[in-house]
This record gives sequence, C-alpha cells and structure tokens, in this order.
Amino acid sequence: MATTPPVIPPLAPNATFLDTNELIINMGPQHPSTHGVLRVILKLDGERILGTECVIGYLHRGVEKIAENRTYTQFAPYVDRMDYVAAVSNGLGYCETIEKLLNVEAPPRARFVRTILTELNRISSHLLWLGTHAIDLGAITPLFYCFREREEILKIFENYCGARLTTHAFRIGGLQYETYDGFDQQVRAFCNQFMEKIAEYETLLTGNRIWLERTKGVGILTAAEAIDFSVTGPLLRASGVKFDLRKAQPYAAYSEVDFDIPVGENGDTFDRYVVRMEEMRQSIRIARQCLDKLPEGPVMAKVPKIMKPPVGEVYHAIEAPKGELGYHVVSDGSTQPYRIRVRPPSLINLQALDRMVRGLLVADVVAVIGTIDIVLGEVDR
Amino acid sequence: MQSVLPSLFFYALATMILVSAVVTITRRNAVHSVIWLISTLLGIAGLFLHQHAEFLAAVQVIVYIGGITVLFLFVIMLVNLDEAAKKKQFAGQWKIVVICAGALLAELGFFIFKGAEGFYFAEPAGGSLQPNTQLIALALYRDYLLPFELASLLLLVAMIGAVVLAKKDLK
Amino acid sequence: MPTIPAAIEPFIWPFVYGAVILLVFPLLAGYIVLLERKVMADIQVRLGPMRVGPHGLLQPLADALKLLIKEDIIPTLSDKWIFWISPIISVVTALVAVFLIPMSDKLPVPDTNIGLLLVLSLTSVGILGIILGGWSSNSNYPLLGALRSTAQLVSYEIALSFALIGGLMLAGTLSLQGIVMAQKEQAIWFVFFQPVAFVIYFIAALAETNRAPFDMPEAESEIVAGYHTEFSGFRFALYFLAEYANIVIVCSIMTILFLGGWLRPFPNVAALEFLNFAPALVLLGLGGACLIGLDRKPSKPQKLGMIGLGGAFILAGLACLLPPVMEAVHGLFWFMLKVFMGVYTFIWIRFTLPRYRYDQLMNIGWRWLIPLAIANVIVTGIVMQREQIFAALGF
Amino acid sequence: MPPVPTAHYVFLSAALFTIGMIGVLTRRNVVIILISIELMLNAVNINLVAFSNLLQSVNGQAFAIFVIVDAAAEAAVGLGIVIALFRNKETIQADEIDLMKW
Repeated sequence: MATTPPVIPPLAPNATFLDTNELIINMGPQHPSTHGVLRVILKLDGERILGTECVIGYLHRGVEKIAENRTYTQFAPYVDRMDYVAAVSNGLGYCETIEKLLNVEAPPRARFVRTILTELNRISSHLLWLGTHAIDLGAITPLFYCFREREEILKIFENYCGARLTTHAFRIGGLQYETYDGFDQQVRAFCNQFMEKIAEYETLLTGNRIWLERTKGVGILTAAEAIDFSVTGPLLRASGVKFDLRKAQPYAAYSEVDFDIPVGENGDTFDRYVVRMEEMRQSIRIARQCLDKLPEGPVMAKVPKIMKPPVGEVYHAIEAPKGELGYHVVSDGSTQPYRIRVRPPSLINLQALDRMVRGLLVADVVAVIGTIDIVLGEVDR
Repeated sequence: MQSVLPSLFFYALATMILVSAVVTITRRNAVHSVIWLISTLLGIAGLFLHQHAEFLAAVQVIVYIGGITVLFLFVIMLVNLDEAAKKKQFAGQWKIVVICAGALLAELGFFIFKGAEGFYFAEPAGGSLQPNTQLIALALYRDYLLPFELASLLLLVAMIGAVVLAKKDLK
Repeated sequence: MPTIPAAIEPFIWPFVYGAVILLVFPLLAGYIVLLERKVMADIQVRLGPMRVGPHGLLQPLADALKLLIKEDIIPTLSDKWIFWISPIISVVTALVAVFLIPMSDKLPVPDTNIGLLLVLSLTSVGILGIILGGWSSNSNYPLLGALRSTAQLVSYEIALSFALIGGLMLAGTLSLQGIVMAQKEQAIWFVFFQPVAFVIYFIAALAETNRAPFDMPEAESEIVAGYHTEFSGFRFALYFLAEYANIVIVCSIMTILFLGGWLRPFPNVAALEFLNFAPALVLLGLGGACLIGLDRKPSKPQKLGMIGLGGAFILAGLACLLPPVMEAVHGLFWFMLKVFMGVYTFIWIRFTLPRYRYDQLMNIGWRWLIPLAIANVIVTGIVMQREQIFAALGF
Repeated sequence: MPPVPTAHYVFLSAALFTIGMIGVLTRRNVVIILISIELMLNAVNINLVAFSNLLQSVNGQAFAIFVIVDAAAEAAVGLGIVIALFRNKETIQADEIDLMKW
C-alpha cells in the first residue's frame, strides 16, 4: 500500500459563526439508531454537525481480562459474545489463532465446513446491517425481508450446532460435530433462493432516488484517510483499497476457492452499501464452491486434552464481516493465556465517525453510524 | 334577542382582545407573549367575522397566526432568551406613556359623557359586502391593482432582505 | 313538545353532527391506525395485530384504553401550561376542520363562502400545537423536532395552497360544497383538468401531515420522536389523534377538489345509476367474506365473533338497499371510498420509501414544488382566458 | 346600521393601539417590541374593517389586507434584524444596542 503520509484537509466547519446557540445533543446511549448503547455527543450548529465525541463502554464486560482466568478451551464461547451477530467468525478467528499457537492444523474437511459457515455468517451479519441501515434511513420494510432470509441461515446454524446466535460452532483443532444429514441440500437451497432475494432488495433500494440522495456523497472517506484511520473491511474496500485478508493472508479454505473483492470508488455510504451487497453475492459463490469441493475425512485434528501451548505469542487476523478481526495471544506455557488482546473491527472503524460526519446534518450521523456497521458488544468487549 | 346576541359577541371579543393585549406586553417570557398575541389575533379574527369580513378573518388566521406568530416563535426558539428573561423588563419612556394613556382616558370620558351619538361618522352608503371574497378580489385586482403589485414587490424585497440579514456570513 | 325558537333551530343539526364527529372520529382514527398496521404487516410479510378480537379488530380499543390509563408525565422543567395546552390546540383545530368537511350533501355541515380557506387556516393554527409542544418540553430532541416540523409545514403549505388554487380557478368558489357542485355541472373531476396540481398537492399533503418520506419531525431514527418525545399517555394520544385527523383532512380536501367529492364516477351518465347500489353490495360482500372464512377460525368465541360481524354487515347492507337509506348513504360511501384510497396510498408510500433528509426536503419544496405549482396556476389562467388573450393578440 | 355602534369599534381600536404603543415604548426585549407593533397594526385593521362595515364598502377590507401584507414584511425583516443583532451582540435588549456601528 502507499506509504506517503496523506495530508488530511482541515475539517469542514470547526468554528461556528455564532449562528444561534451551539446545541449539544446526547445521541444515546438510549437512542433508536445508535445500534446498541453507543453514546455520541453531537455539537450542533442548528442541524449541522460541528463535532462528535463517542462515549463507549456501556457494554464493557472485560472479555480480555476474563480470558486470563480461563483455559484456552474455556474461553472459546466468550468470543461469541463480542460481535454477537457474527459469532461464527469470532470463533473461527479464535480457534485458528490458538491452532497457530499450538502448531496444529485443522483437517481439510473442517476447514471447508468452517469456510461455509463463516460465509453464511457473513451474509447474516450483512443482512442485519442492511435491515437496520435501511431503517435508519426510514425504509422500514427491508428489515423484515432481511430477517426472513437471516432466519434461514440461523436455521442452518441451529441444525448444525444447536444454537442460533452465539453458536460456538468451532473447536480448537477442527470441529466438534460432523455436518448433519441434509446440510449440503439446505445450504444449496439457501444459496439458490438467496440470489433472487438480493435482487429483491436491490429493486427496493439501489435504484430508489431517495436512497441515492440519502447515501451518495454522505460520509466520504478517501482511500488515504481510510488507511490512516486503519479502518478495515467493507469501509476500506468501499474507499477503493482492494484489501481483503481472505486474499492477502488466506486462512481456512479461502486459498482454494475463487472469488472477487468488490471495491468502491468514492468511499461514500452508497459505495459501502454496494460493496456489502456484492460481498453477499461473493459469499454465496464461496459457499457453493466449498460445497462442491467438500472433501471427506476427519473433522478434528489431534489436539491435546489439556492445552499447554509453548511460550510465545502469536497474532492472527481474519476477515470478519465488519473488517479485520485479530487476536493477539501471549502464552506463558501454562493452561491459561497470559494475555489476549482482540483487535475488533468495529472499534477501529468507529474512529472514523467524526471524520465522516463533520459538516453534515443530524440525519447523516444516523446514516453513517449505520454504514459503519458497529456492534457494541465488540466495541466495548 | 336578535340584536343582543351580536353585541354580546362583540363585548366578549373586545374584552378578550384587550385583556390578552395587556397580558401580551407584560409577560417576561417572550413565548408566553406570543401565545397571548395569538389570543388577541384570534379575537380580532372573530370581530372580522362579526362584521361580515369572512375572507379577511380567514386571511388573518392564516397569515397572522399560521405565519407571523410562527415566525416569532421560530426566532424566539433560535435566539436564547433565557438571559433576556432574567433582566429588567421595562425601561423609561414613562412620560410619553402617561400622556398617551391620558389621551385615551380623556377620549373614554368624553365617550361616556356624550354617549355613542357624540361620535358621528357617516351615513351607511348603499354598497354591499356580499359576496365578500369576490368583492375583495375585484377591489384588489381592479381598483387597487397598482398598490397590489407594489405590495407584492414589498413582500419580495422584505423576503430578500430577511434572507440577507439572517444569512450567516454577514460581513 | 316545545317548539324550537327560530333563532336556534338552524344550529341544532350541525351541533348534533359536531357531537357525532367528536365521538366517532377518535374511533375512526383508531381504525385507520389498525389499517396502517395491517397494511404494513402485509407489505412486510407478517400478520400484524391478531390477538385482540377477530383479526385484531378490537386492537384500537385496547390501544386507546392503554393510552388512557397510562401515567401522565409532565417533565419537571417544562413550561407546564403550554405543555398542557399544546396537544389540545392540535387536536381541537384538527377536529373542527374535520367537522367542516362536507362528506356528503346530506350532512348538516355549515357551508361558508370561505370553506376551503377556513379549513386551511385551521390546519395552519394546528402547527402552533406542534411548535409549542416541542418548545415547552424543554428538551433538545423535541425542540429540534418542532423546528424541523414548523419549517416543513410552513414551506409546504405554500406549495399546497398553490396547488389548490389550480382547482379553485376551475371551480370559481371557495365553498367546499360549491366546488363539488361545480364538478357536477362540468361533468368531470378536476383531476383530469389539473393532473399537475393533483400530484403537487399529493406530495405536499404527505409533507403537511408529516408522513414518510417526509416524516422528518418524528424521524424516530434521528430525533427519537420529534416534538412529542416527552409526551405520554393521554397527551400523546391527542397528538396521535390530531395527526390522523390531519391525514383525513388532506385526503378529504383532495377528494373534494380533485376527485369529485361525494359524486360517484361519471355522475352525469344516467346509465351508471346502478353504481348507487355499490354501498349495499360492498357491505353484503364483507358480510359474506366474514361468514365464508368461518370454519378456519379455531375457537368458538372467534367463530361467534365472526358470525356477529358478518351478520351486522349483511343487515347494514340490506338496510342500504332501501331507497331512502340508499339515497342518504351512497354519497357518503363514495366520499369515504375516495378518502380511504388516499389514506391507503399514504400508508403504502410510507412502507415503501426511505426518508428524505431535511435539507433535501426543503430543496424539493422550494426548488420544485412551489415554482411548478405557480407555473401551473399561470398556465391554467392562460388556458381559461385563452379567448380574451387571443382577441387581445389580434387572432 | 350595525348592531354595535361604530364608536365602540373605534374606541376598542384606540385602546388596542395605546396598549401596543405602551409596549413599544416601555419594553426592553426587541422581540416583544415587535409583537407590540403587531398589536398596533391590528388596531388599525379593526378600524378599517369597522368603517368598511359602516360604509358597506369593501375598500376598507382591501386596505386591511395591505396592512397585513405590511405586517408580514415588517415581521420578516424585523426578526431578521433580531437574529443579526443577536449574532453580533448576543443581546436583544433594546437599550443595550446603542452603537451606531460595530
């Protein structure tokens, strides 16, 4: 990537001309559209944003600290509670990190099943984003359509591991469960019908004049700024940077499947919308290929019952639906991690909020918060 | 019966107008002032109805209550008046006030002393006020076309002036 | 029986009618809400309220009861008496305006020569309820909502009025009944002469009633609930009632000015006289539908409820077949049908479109609707006076 | 002849005008001064309409409409000035605005 430090232009209006009074508004922590308990303090001039300040921590549960008092296996379910709408991705990241630390590798079948479930999870996370984002912009109906499809995915999860939301689907070293009978058909059926449903959402939103006016040119983040803020995931790609950990440092079975990385041009809210919509299509493509190539064989590698990884540390990141989800695990050779540090995509992406909304209107703050796609469980941990 | 009801209507409205007007100019809080102004204006609209000026009554309500008072409320809300409400509300000029009020009281005294007959205005002319809307339209667009155009020009100028005044980067 | 004094006699029927409006309209508004929820559910592949009464038909009553017995919260730092009076301003003006709308030529509605202007002036007074309610709550979100709302209503009132002028020029009167009679005389609904004005009016009406895609003042995802954020219980119910009353008012004015009021389609074609039977047919059809779906009802009380409902519909339909009743009812029926279609379109739009941003809304109003409406008035004038103009130009 | 003598209207109008004038002269808050001016304009309108009714001529009502137009223009410009004043001086007290320029 380009290394020259880009110059950030001076932020739009930072001095008010004492129009009327500056209005300080607390948006949240109890607000319909801050997606949880985010509190944004808005400094307004009329309806124009002079500045924002995010106050986080209302959902802080000390997940990283808890890790220090649990064994590696015991901690696995906790990561599901961070980004609770993408629990499978969280689990994948954690399991692969510990596998790296233990120097074991999951068997091929496990890697393919993991890929399928993670991609389904990406779709379900994006569906939730789409529905809530649309509701933030006043389109109420897409939410229900999105939930209808998300339900199908959750049914697959439920059939596979018995849980719908906080799935704890994967284990360190592979999978606990073999796929159930009919897994293949159910996923294929979902893939087939889902392509039509995406077209349905696009007829509702993509060509809609109001949707275009609300999203085009709103919350622009240039490629250089995006890199400076180290935002990842769809936000980064919508700004025109073609960076995806699934391609850059392939994990699971991503090196064996063929897919495209959708990229935006302007880095505005509309581009992020388009990128995510395209990502859902690509996820379907990945899931189909994985089903075609699904090898036979064991699903669990040989892992010691009591895990005592060698002293050392490892950082491993995956491309979660919201961006780069990294785990930095330090082992002191005991059964419990010495320190686990999570790099949550939501928290890092949220940093860009202030840059994106300066000079816009209150309504745009809502649109931008929606487009960042944060989950407070992950921001606060 | 037929003549008592309309005059009762008049005196009730007159009381409402005067009381509301007095309250309007004595309130500390400007929003309360505007609300009492609305009450005054409603009373006046009622008087217009009473005098067969239906069109004018409707215009009074639409323009004054729906337009001007809303504009007042808007500005009051934009401009922080909490400070103003804490300060002293009245300032000098009492001498002129006393003179004016004295003149008014003198007029009232004369009025009571001489009765309504003391004020002779004019004999009713043989015109008609109905149909009200059509007649006003004819007056405005035929007899007073030039003033009407001037008034619209005045409104345009006022609109541009207000926009320029309220614009942010006034230098 | 004592004779009624001549001075009071003309006031009696309007008074009774006003009392009926006051009692019935809240119920009607409740059922519009139910309709909205049902249509919404249908659009969103759900069922909507189903628990209270058959197909949720008693839901409005339950909602009203809930709102009535809720605690009445008045914020400590609010301006008490303004907080107290502002929902009343909104609801009273809206209900009086409803009272002034002639839903049929048989109803004792006072007909004034400034009827339309009077309704418009009442709705513009209703704005005060919103701005004062927002201000008196002494809280940021309501204040923002009130400011937005007022700016929006005042701007769109201009476009709305200019759109109305197009129709008024054809009718040549401000009296609401006179406008409908003018359409009867000219044997055409004005919407066919004034399609542009109709569209402008419809869009402006959406904005006037704070409906999506112009529901800025109460955009729940941005400023919580706008001007009525701090209102609860009965006061909130009053605002709610006023909002739905306003929807009915704008749809009624649309019906009167553009869609021929209580006239049936093609009122001057005698061959379509049979359309007068439509109310009876619709009621009988509804009754039949209730009875046909009977065996799908799982429990006995539900079955009984549906039988009662179907029976009531059929009885009402039979009553409508009697000539005097039919004479009185069919105007009302056509008026209600047109208003209902308007309300339905409002709901449909609400659940299809996203919301505009505040500045975009202002742009649409000032840059498009108002110039277009003024141009429409000018063109209408030129077309209506074409003979004089041609003569003056020497053709 | 109207049921209420025109003199009563004239007196009401005079009283309202006086109240408005007292408001203009004594209040310090610019917004309330503007409100008082509206009261005075309305007093004029009462008179115009009363005589229009007395003379059965619609001219008075036409003039009243011009007065309303004037009031609207006055309110718009006046409030624009209030906003500009508040922005520059942060006060809307009439007697604190005593500079010819700033």
